[in-house]
Amino acid sequence: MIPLTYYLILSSIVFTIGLYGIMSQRNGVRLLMSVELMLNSANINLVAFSSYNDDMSGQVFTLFSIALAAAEAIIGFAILLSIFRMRDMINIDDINILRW
Amino acid sequence: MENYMLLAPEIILALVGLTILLTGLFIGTNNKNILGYIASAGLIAALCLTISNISVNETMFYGTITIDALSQFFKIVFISVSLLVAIASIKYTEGNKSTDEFFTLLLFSTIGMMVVASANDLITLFIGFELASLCTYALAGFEKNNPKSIEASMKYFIIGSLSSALMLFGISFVYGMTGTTSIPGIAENAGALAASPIGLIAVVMLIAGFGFKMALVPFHMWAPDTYQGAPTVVSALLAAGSKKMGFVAAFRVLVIALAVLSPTWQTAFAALAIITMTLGNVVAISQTSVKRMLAYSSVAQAGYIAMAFVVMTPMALAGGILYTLSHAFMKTGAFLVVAVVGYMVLSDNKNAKDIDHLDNFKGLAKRMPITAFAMMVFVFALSGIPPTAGYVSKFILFSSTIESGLVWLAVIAILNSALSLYYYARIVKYMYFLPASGGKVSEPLPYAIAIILALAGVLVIGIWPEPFVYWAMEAAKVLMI
Amino acid sequence: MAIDSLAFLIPLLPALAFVITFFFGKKMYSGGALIPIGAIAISCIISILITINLLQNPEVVVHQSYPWFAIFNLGILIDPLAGVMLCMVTFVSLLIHIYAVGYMSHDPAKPRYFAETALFTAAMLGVVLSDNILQLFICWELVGLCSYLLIGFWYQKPSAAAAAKKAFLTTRVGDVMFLTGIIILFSSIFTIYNGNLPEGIYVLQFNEMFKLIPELSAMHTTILGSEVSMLTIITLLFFGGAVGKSGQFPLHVWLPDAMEGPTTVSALIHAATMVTAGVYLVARTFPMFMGAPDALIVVAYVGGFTALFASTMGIVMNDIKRVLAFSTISQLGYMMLGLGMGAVVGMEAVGVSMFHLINHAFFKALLFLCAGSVIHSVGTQDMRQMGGVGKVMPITFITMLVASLALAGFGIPGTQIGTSGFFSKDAIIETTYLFGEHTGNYIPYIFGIVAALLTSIYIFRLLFMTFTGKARTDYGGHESPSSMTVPLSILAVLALIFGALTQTKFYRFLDETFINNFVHVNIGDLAELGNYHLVHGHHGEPLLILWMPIIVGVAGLLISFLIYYLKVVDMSKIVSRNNFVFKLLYNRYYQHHIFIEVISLQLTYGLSLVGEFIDRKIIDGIIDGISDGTIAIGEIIRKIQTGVVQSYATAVIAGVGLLIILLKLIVEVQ
Amino acid sequence: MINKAINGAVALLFLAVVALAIVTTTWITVDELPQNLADQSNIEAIGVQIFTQFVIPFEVLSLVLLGALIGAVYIAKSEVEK
Repeated sequence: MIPLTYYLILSSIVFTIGLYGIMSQRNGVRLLMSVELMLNSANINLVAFSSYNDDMSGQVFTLFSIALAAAEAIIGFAILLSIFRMRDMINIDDINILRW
Repeated sequence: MENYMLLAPEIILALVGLTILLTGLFIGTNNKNILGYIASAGLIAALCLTISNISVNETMFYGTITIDALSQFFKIVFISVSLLVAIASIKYTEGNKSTDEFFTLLLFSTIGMMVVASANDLITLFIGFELASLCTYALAGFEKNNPKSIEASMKYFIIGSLSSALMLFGISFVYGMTGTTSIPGIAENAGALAASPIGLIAVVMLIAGFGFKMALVPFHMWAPDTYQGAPTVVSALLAAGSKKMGFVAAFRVLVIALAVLSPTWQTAFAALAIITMTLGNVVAISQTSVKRMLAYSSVAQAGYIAMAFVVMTPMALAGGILYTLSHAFMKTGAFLVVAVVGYMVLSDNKNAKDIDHLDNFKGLAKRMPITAFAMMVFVFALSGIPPTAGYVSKFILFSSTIESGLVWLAVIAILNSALSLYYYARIVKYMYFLPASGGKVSEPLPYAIAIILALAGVLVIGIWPEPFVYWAMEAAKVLMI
Repeated sequence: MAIDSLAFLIPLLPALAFVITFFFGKKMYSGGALIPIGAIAISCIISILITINLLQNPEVVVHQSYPWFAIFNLGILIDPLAGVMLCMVTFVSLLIHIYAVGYMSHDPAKPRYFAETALFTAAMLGVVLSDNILQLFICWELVGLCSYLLIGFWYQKPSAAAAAKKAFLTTRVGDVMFLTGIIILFSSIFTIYNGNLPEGIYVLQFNEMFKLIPELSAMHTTILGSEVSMLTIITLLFFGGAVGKSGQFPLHVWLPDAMEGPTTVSALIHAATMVTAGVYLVARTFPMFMGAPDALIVVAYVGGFTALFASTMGIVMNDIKRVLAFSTISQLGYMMLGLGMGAVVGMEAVGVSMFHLINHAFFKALLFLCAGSVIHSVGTQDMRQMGGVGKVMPITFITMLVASLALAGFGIPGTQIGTSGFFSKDAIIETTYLFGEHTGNYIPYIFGIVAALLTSIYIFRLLFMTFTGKARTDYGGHESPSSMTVPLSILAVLALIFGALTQTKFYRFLDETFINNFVHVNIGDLAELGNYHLVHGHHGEPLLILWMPIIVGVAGLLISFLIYYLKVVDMSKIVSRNNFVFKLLYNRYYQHHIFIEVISLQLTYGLSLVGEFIDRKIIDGIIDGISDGTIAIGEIIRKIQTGVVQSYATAVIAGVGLLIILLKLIVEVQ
Repeated sequence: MINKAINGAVALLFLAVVALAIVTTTWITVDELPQNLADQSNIEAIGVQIFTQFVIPFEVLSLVLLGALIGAVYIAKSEVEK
């Protein structure tokens, strides 16, 4: 049987990739993908805990959180679309009218 | 059989939201004013129902929802803020063909906050959090042809998703160590979590998630930009309403569920509270945009409220809880005043830029006396001058901090309050002592009503605080079990 | 006791007058001036009746208290100390309000002026009436706020706006100290009761506080390696608040600038309200000072030094109001010095100091109102452009002369003949001599006596430069209207005779303050706690000491007369006629002038310049530096907010990381 | 480039901290995982849970989706009719 720790390390690596992406990527779509990675790494955790604890609520939570991730993604893409329409690009770090 | 009446406020708001959406399809843009009235009526009904159930204590739906003094208190905070915003928005959305979307999103985000307030399960809590967040992301970008608004929305969205991912990651560890998502269940099994290193990681990630909403430094970075860029009525909702969602979630999850880890999160909140209030006040001084100044002041106020987590005596918790109510009225009122001023500037000059600049407040006392007076009361309340709500809550919070022996914390907070008076008094100076740049303007009625209601809230709590203090004490008792 | 039940009206009426005048003043006669005048007149009558009542039965103090919410209390306390203050504040404020009807008659913003002065008076009455320290602090802050509004009354002038800001910020330094003192007091009381505070202690009523003095005095803490009594820290922090409010060194910088407001405001701030609040605070909490080792000595030194320091600067000022401003600082220094002498005379110090406070209120209000009358008529504040004003404004001149004599303290020792300032100031100087005799430390006495000499010089310099000689510019003045001269005359009569009439009664009355049914303390026991050795039945100072103040007063008069009266007369003649003999005469006087200046005054002059330098550059610099520094830091920190969302995300993630590390370290340690 | 290096360092630090915590924690697990997965489907159990215990989150989720839909459509919709 695969130890639980393996799943957790996997999920934390995925999460870290997401973190790195959100810190370093300029492209809006890539940022959204990074966010999805982070949410899904939490899902890995939840499912792993759920089966190793023999408790179903973690899997229910995962289903919910997948739906939430989808909802988050559509809002994100809508905002990106709006930015694209306004400025013809989606480089997030060029958008800094509001500062200081 | 569950008592569905206890969920009636949420159900009514959902139904009203759907009604608005459907009605909006069939009526012309010119008649869409009525949607604002429907939304306000729905919020008033929800407020009445919530108040009528104020002393209920019940857990429902397999323990996923709880109705108690704490949840009712915060629900009233959320509904009041939404109501004030909705009333003011009747004017703001006038002539906009997307009025229906605006009010639906407003009501849905209110439902999200209310669900968080009564969540007794991390799943419920997280979904409520997301409901409120997603709707406010869209609301922040409501002026979609205004680059500032879209930018505000984008920043809010990215930092928001990052924080909810962090929070979900933290929740997953809490679930893993305790084997349950129910808050009372976690409280029972949290011993193992407290004993292991992962407990600390989970707590910090949860704090990051809640701190994003509360706008605690360093999770606050989105807040000034978003409050400044978003439509002002939405900023009011974010600063006064959705910010409190972070607090109620932290009360539920940290104080009730993870009480055994209190040394960890108390230390964390001590550090965050000090940094937050100091940075908020210091940076607010050098702002020239009133919205941005209020945003930083809002950051600073979050720092004061966070002191309740450090002190953790019943009196301090009551002070913190009362502060959320006071702050809701003060901040909504202040932002609505900025909204009125923006409206005034735009009606002077269609193409005006920087409508939230401090210069627009020059001589406001002559141009809009009621608004200027209300603003003066709001900023004095924010800085804690009696007899206002801000004074009462600050007094209870600070004095209980001193009582519990944390004099240094109270001294820092008081010095910060003194510092904050500098920039608040500057607004008053601009309004009352500088010459006006235009003639008298009559306030639009919806804005005036909302501002006067907020003013009444601030003064009533300030002058007759006993019932509110008692009520906040009741709410604090829920936390002290 | 019917009149006692009206006590709550004393602060309430002016407060109501504020509301009415503020909102409806525009439509009323003279900007609604009659409403505050009426309200303050009624308050004044009530205060006087209550005080008379108190005079007859000193053991029955008025004490009413209304709980407001859980741990706060609205209370009214009128004991002899509060009673005399009430009468003084309402009375002087009333006269100033009446005077302002004439003085402000041309100002379009009259309603705002009268509303703000009414609120100012109400706040000051609130300070005086409080029966607990929290309420006192709130009113104290309100006084500060009103002073900000009033000093910046002509906010169109940048200098007025700057002065208002400076006053606000500087007194706030003191306020923070005061508040810190309250907090430390509260937490100490909390420690004494070990967390279980009995009902009523929460509200910090004075009697409850005073009961705890022995316990507080026994608590110690270590600062910089030396053991300090908790009570000393608390009282010194309170005194810090008083230093800010009462313009003591080094927080006096706001007071001279406060002259930017209308002259009536200056009179109100300097004579009746605001600045005396600090002295009142020390007097009110005097038993705590008695129980605190070294606290009174600090008070005495700060007061004495301020008295001397400010009077040296009074000599070099050319602005008539600035001379008076430094005079106020100096006189407040005397009051603090008098309070500090509690170290040898105990309770009597309060009587001595408060007596000077009351007399000072009369003659300083008079001086300001006379100056206002002159400015109103002449149209300038620069004394170099005046001269000979006495001929066109005889009433003002006579009243000013009376006030100057009172300030310089003229009178005949050993008799009942003398101006009010004579009785009160000499009493302070005598106690300082007693202090010197008793402890061998004559420094306070030297402070006092030198300051008395300088006081006499600067006030007669002002008198000679302004009222005598020939007009130096064409100002074409006229006597002021009767609404201005009547208050002047009333104040002049009081400044002349009040001291002689009330001297002994006043001391006896005030001595009752801390030994009646509300506040009961035994000063002797407290003095032992505070390690002070009191002297009883002190009499028989050498005759020279008795006469010393009057001798220096006359000396000052003569010096001023020689320099500023004779010189001016001669100079104008010489310059116009070019007569050799007169020139020679003039030169002799000139030499004489040089002689005196070089030998006796150049030194003082130099000192004053140094003082002014310290004042303007260093102290102002530090205070401005703090505010500028905060703003600069804000400017730097706001740049962290780059506007790039990825950097925000980095901040969030770094925050999480740092928080984890921080908590790991702290939790490990615990 | 420097930025990316800093970001990478922050991310690696984060990973190290979390991984260390995960490795040093003693996780509570059931002794034996169900071995024969084909034998038991948990779909039914999840369905039952969703409609009993988690019915409120489920209902709220419907509002989330609707809200996200409205918001997304509103923001993404272009307004160039006039």
